[in-house]
Amino acid sequence: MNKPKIKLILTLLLIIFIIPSTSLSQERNIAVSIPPIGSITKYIVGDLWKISVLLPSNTNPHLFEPTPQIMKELEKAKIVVINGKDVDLWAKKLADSAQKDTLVLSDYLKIKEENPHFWLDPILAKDIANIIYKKVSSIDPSNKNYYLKNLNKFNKQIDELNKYIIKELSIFKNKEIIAYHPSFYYFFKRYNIKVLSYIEEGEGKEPSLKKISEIIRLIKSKNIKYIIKEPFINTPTLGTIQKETKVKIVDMDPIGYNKDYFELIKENVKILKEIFYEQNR
Amino acid sequence: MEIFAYSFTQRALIAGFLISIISSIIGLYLIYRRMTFMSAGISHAVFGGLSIGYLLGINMTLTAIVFTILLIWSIPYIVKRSKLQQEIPVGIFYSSSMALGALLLSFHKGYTTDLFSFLFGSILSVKEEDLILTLLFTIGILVFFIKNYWKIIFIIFDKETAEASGLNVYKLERWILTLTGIAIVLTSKLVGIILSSALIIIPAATVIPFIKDIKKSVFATISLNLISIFSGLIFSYYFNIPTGATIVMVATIFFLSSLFIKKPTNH
Amino acid sequence: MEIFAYSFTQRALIAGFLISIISSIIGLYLIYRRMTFMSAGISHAVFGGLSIGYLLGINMTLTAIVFTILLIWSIPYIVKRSKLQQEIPVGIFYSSSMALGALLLSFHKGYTTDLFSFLFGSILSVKEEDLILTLLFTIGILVFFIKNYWKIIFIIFDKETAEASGLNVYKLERWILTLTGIAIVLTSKLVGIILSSALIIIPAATVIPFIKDIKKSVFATISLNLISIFSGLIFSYYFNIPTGATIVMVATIFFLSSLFIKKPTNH
Amino acid sequence: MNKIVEIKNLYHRYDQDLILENVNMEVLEGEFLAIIGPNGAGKSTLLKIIVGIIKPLKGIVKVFNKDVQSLKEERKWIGYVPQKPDLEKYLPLKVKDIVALGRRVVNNWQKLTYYDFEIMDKVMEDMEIKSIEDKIYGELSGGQQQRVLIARALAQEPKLLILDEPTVGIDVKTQNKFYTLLRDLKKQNKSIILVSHDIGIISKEVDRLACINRKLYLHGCPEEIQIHGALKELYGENFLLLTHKEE
Amino acid sequence: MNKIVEIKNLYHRYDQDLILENVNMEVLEGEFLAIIGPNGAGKSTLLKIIVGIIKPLKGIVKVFNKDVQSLKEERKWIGYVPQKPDLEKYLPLKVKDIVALGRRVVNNWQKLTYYDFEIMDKVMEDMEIKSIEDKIYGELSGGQQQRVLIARALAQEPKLLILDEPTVGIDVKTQNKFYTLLRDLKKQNKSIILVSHDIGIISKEVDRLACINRKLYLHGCPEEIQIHGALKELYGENFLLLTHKEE
Ligand SMILES: Nc1ncnc2c1ncn2[C@@H]1O[C@H](COP(=O)(O)OP(=O)(O)OP(=O)(O)O)[C@@H](O)[C@H]1O
Ligand SMILES: Nc1ncnc2c1ncn2[C@@H]1O[C@H](COP(=O)(O)OP(=O)(O)OP(=O)(O)O)[C@@H](O)[C@H]1O
Ligand SMILES: [Mg+2]
Ligand SMILES: [Mg+2]
Ligand SMILES: [Zn+2]
Repeated sequence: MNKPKIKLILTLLLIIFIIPSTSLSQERNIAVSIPPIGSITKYIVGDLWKISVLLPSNTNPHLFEPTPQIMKELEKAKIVVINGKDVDLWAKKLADSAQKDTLVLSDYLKIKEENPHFWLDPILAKDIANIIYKKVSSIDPSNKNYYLKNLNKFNKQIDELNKYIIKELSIFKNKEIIAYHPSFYYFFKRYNIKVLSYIEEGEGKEPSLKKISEIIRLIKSKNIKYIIKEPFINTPTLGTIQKETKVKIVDMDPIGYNKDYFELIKENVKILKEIFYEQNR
Repeated sequence: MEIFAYSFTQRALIAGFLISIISSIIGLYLIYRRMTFMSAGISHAVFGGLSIGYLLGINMTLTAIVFTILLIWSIPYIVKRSKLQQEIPVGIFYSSSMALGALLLSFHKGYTTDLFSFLFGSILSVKEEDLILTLLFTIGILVFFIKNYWKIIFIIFDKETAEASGLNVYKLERWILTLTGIAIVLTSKLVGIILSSALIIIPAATVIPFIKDIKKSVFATISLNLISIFSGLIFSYYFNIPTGATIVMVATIFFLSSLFIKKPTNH
Repeated sequence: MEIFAYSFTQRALIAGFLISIISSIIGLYLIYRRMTFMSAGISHAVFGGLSIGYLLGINMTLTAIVFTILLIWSIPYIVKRSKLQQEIPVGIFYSSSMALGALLLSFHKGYTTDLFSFLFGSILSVKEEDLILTLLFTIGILVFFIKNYWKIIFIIFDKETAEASGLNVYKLERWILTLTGIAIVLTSKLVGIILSSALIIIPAATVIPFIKDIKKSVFATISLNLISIFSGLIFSYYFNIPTGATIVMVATIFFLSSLFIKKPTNH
Repeated sequence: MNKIVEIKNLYHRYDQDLILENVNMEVLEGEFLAIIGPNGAGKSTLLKIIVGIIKPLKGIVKVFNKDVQSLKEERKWIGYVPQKPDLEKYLPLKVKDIVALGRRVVNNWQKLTYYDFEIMDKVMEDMEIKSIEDKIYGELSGGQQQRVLIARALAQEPKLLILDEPTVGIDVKTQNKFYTLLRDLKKQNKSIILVSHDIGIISKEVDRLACINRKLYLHGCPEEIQIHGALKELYGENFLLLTHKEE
Repeated sequence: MNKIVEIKNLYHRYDQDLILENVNMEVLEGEFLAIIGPNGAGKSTLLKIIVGIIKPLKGIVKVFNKDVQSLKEERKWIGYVPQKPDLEKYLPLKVKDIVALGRRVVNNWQKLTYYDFEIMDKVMEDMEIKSIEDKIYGELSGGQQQRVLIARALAQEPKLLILDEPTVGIDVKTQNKFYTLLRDLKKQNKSIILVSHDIGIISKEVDRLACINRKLYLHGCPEEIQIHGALKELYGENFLLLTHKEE
């Protein structure tokens, strides 16, 4: 039974090699790893480029699997924009395998820390926009002015956002917080929000017994009412802490599927305000 | 000790005590039955059930348990039809349930909570309800294994003759598999996949080469489990390191050191 | 077909072809050697090695491979010292390496990367260099298994007499274990943990009950592997679902259907 | 007398080959039947069918006047010593634990009584394993292991004893004791089916002899002449028949 | 004549008990030695020590005039049939594949030559398994399996043949053929060590007899009287000795 089958397989393989790789239109397609980067890119390139966001809905190491659709988007793309560091290591791998022109943002940002969640700091988002601007203009110099105009507009909007955040948050005297995962690390630093503790300091780290007892002590002594976590996180440790302290858990979304960047930030600012309101009462 | 002033460490200790009993019994059974990897296999296979529950919006824990029990029940059937070793269906479910889960989840657009974290329990986050449930289950498993002790031994030792002597091997094995499955899902949910697999295998594997008396080895395994949990808790507190991982490392160190001790029989 | 116009699908097919050969050989060996879970065990154990590399700042892939090979080499030693079944050390490494990793990472203050993503492979994202490496390894493993075919058979069938007849069982088994370990790490890195475990176990388990001739079953397993990969690719393309998971499901469906086909020997 | 085992028109095949073809046979209460035949004749298969482990292709198999597949409680009365048992040697069971398994089968898995221990002691002494009762089964010599399995079957005090080459690997002295024991059991009206290649001993001890090689060639009393004819048919040519004589 | 096996002051223990105590023994070229003794006497242990699978506690064991633990190439010349081999029955090996393993050992794992096939055919015919050469080992009857293992050892054309109760489960006809074969091998100057409980046959066939029960009780020619004395010592009391006579 095996001989005919082997022949069949060999012929199939032959056919595949013979088919010339049809050159796919790579004109003005950008693939980005995660939605917020996509949103920022959109502000720069306008409608000149088609943007596709790669992030699959579930990136658990056991399950991570790009669909052929994602690979097609990637294959079509002229540039792949990747945040870098830990968040989208998978995208880096995919882009490398497709031998694409990849733009890894973390390589250009002058940040020494390991934490990869830069995009949530509006001021760093300016840098991100600038890096993307430079890249697209180098590839498509004919539209350089258009991109520059967009960049300036984006920067202005960010300045407004920055002012808005400062204004909204300045009314609170006590801005202390406990967060599960350090995704808003840069944001909190920027706006002088004091993080009493991150429960989990990086992927795959189980909080220790001591850490949990410290958190409990902190919550009790500092009258903390909320712990911030990401919507996709679901860990029993928080249940334990909640049980000891009656603290509430709120979600702050760092990614924002199909959300505009400014909306995403404002939404989170609103949540923070409510937390501070409660904690300053 | 300061460490036991918290109610969650107290609960951890009680949970540790109950889980020691469950995992020692299950662990010894699985090793003698040559199904060491049952625990790793089942705890991953649960994922398929979780994702069905998640997609259909029904109670995930329940769906997962029903799904897992169905898988487990199919093991003797598959073994009978294919004459393969028992571990092979478990190995197949290990990957295919995860693939099923990944496939189902891919139909769900947007965020999906990390379903695996369902099984990322932690001994530090045991709830009171969990304790009661675990206590009941521990009693159940104890009663079952004590009552059927010699029948189980007969089946493991010589399945064919056990059947010839009128034992309902099929029914009994299905019961054992069911209890094993529930035990694995329960302990994984309580203390996480890694710690649960570790407590099931490592102390039993440490004890078996030394103690040539099954009943005595149950007690020895329980003690070793308890010692690992207890010292793991204390170390993890004073060195400020993750508790589950510390417990596993303590158990592993016991195992590795045991290799250098002379066994009663050597040839 | 449109689907094979993309270079990534072409690479996927070639990788699939090579991995079919590797996993079929390793899979049949592991099943007959009663080490079905080797693949799940090793792909998790890699985590320990990765974290050592990460902490010391040395090449992670290299550290992981060295770590894994050391673990694998210790298996025969542990079996000899403890008289336990071979799978037990693998089961112990499964949990203890992950715990070791978690523990080591906890000493690293600040943000740590998700080391598991080391094994985040996907058959769609295979690189050209990977293909060359895999091709070389496939040739290596083929040569080794063809050259030592009967010796390996003798050792599996009757280890004691093989030793008595002058075979260096210990050395040969160490070689096989080493190759198996490298194969598992390599294929996991290339196509991910789930798909790699699935391709190793499922097609081999489907073929074994039907074909009572080891050499023929190698060819049948390779074909089944290829058919699963090929049709999995096509389905996943047209239904836009994750490729690896689809391949696993196709292989699982073959296995499940095979249960209903009459086997040559039935009693 | 009661028919303990009754087989009618029995057929069995494993793959393509018919292993048993139209076998008809019966064992009465208190009867000692020996089954002989060359290797691969289907003797072990026949015993497994009688015990109920293998379901035959076709035919009627009655044990204790019931279809063997429908036996429940009555299974306790069958003591079986398989030819090549597939045992889990890793399990550290003591000799006495294994013998006790035979007892537990009949006392419905209750706590062992004084009476149970008496019987266990008796069979262990009979099989000369009393002195090693605390040893682990897996660490015994081949012959010692075989004795333990016989003792387990005997401990059941079975009405029907099914023995598949039980004396394999057992030393001469214990073999003699064993056959004496079988004679005693027969006197207690127990039925015995024995497969063995030791034609010499068999012809001396048994009531009836069945010569099998796929078909049943002979089923009757072991008169010397009859045996010789059957053996010739069975093994194809006349060969040196070794018979045993008491010195 | 050459000493093929030479054992001096051999001691061995498994746990606490001494299993072999001060055993001294030798086997010459072309000699047929039988070892007898009750179950648990240490016979299989002694054979495993001679084959080199077990390292003894103390003593000198020389095979082909070298320390057995240091044998390399010479191991090919030893054919070994274990008493209870621990085989992987799941592996679907054909009878001829298993017999070929014996051949491959001696031809250094090269491709089998015409000569190799001839020898395989001969031993398979001798053990009457030629007709089942394409069957899967795991699906054979007990006696057929045992014949295959003997054929594997014979296929090695060993200078030293070590047989641990090889005729177990084998039917009378093939047993006879087997002993004839051993006689032929002896004529070809091969050395044979045989453990068996079949004292009748042994006393007829062998050159020398070793009676073992922890210690070596007797090591000499099997004269009837001598045997009787030794057996008495060995098995404790005088028992019905069954001897075989040709009819
Ligand atoms: N692995 C082991 N561990 C501990 N004791 C053992 C082991 N193997 C054998 N023994 C003991 O060593 C003694 C000798 O065993 P051995 O198998 O050599 O006997 P034997 O003479 O071959 O007996 P038989 O005629 O029953 O085959 C026995 O008492 C047995 O209990
Ligand atoms: N599981 C199996 N699958 C296929 N064939 C089998 C199986 N078991 C036995 N056979 C075949 O059935 C036939 C009868 O086997 P059985 O074991 O009943 O013989 P037996 O008379 O007991 O022989 P022996 O004297 O060697 O023990 C043999 O030819 C054997 O090859
Ligand atoms: Mg038989
Ligand atoms: Mg022996
Ligand atoms: Zn896992």
